[in-house]
Amino acid sequence: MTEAILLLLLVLLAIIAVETQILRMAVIFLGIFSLLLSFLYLYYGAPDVAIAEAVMASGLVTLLYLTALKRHRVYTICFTNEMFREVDDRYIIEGTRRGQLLREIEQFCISKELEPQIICTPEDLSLLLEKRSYDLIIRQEGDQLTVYGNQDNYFVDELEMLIIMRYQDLNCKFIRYDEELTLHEEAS
Amino acid sequence: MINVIAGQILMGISLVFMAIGIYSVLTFHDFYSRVVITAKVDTVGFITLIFGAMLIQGFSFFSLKLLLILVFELLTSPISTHSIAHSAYTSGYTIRKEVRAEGSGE
Amino acid sequence: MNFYAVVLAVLALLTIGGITRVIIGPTIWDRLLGLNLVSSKIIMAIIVFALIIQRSFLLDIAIVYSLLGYIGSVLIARFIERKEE
Amino acid sequence: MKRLLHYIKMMIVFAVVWVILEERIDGTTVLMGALIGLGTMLVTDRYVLRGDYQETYRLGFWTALRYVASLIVQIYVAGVQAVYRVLTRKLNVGIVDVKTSLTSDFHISLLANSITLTPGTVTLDRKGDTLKVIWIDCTTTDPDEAGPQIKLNFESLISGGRS
Repeated sequence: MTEAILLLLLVLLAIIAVETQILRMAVIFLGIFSLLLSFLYLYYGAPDVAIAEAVMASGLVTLLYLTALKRHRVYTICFTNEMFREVDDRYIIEGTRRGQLLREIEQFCISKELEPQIICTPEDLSLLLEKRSYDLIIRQEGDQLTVYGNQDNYFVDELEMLIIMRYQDLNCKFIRYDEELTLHEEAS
Repeated sequence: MINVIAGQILMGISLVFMAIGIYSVLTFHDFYSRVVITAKVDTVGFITLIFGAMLIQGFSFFSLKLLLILVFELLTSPISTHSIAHSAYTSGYTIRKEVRAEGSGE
Repeated sequence: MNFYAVVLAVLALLTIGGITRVIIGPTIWDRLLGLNLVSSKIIMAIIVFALIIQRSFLLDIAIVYSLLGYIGSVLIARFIERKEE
Repeated sequence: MKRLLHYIKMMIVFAVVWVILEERIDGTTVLMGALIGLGTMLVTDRYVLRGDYQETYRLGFWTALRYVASLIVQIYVAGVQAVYRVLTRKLNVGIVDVKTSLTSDFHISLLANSITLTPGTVTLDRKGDTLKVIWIDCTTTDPDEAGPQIKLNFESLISGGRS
């Protein structure tokens, strides 16, 4: 029973770790994979292999992968919705699933070898702008979607092109801001 | 004989605690409440299971090693919980608007 | 069926629950929480397995995991956090 | 002199841990453990923790014992309360500031550790002597009111041994 469950989980985790596109999640899946693998080694009567797997999996391999991932810059996208007052799972799932836009930006980041990270928060726009730790802020009010991008950012031109080309007929605007937090609305 | 039965009862209790922890992780709707609940329930389950195993085993090197594991776990488990919660907090995961607004207003 | 075998099976079932949270978790911190849960479950499974076959050297692996297991989650947590400048 | 005393104390601890790991108790094993402990401490003093750290990380033996006993009792109370909250689904999660009167870093981190382990709270962040805490039953956001309910008696327990 135990053996069957753990072996099935092992296969499942291996497939997920290969298939996922966000690399930091793959590191977590691999961590769990090697935990289960280590227990199975123990179960089949090889404690020496299990202890080696334990040391390597939790210490060495995680460190190695994370050091390798440092070459990928993290692209932080902040999603805020005026209607919700609390953050919970429903907010995050609906917010990220409903918007085709977020999907596309994520795909764009992956194609540029950036690591997309989406953060959902219910806070006001001015607070978010002051924090300066987000590369892109997406704000939803009813049907209106507004994208705020930092002017100094390298990818902001291409993103603007993408959004204007794809979403011209929808209620979607792209606004740049600069160091002094003044907003430049695109005239064209 | 009586200590074996008592130890097995303790192990059963710890399984119940951990099952409740997993249930809460699967059904709660927001990250912070999940963190708070699991950190507690999991530690309780761990301690109870180790006490049960020590009762079954009696006084020997086996139970001394179990005590060593218990000490290490008590030291390291809150660190990992705290670092996960801290990472979520500094990255900007907030729960509610009102609490934050009150804090900045005062 | 032996009592300890039942305990091991229940631990494996609980591991399934933890891994479910890891797979569906909407944010990356949920996944890390799941990793934490699964790692403590595996330590307990090692202890129960050592009780079954009555070998105390298996506990060394549990000690190594309880000392090193948290390093993995702390490393990943430090890596993904985004500081306010 | 003080340093020598500290070395001897730590060597006893290391020898006990070594005996437990080796699963054999005789003269050779104890001596081996003490020697390895001494070597570890010398290397640590030389390369890792320079300076007098003995004063910083001091915690009396009886204080530690009382602290751990109280901690385990509180962990069980916390577990039962958490189970009650899960089953009735009464949750009101919020973030509170807590001020502490402890001064040294080591004691503050011990306090944060025990806050994380005890009823319904997880430490988030620390700035100076202010700890940010997630509280599962957030009835008040005032630091003075929330403090005693969150810290329990750990503050006096931790600082008690030092006087």
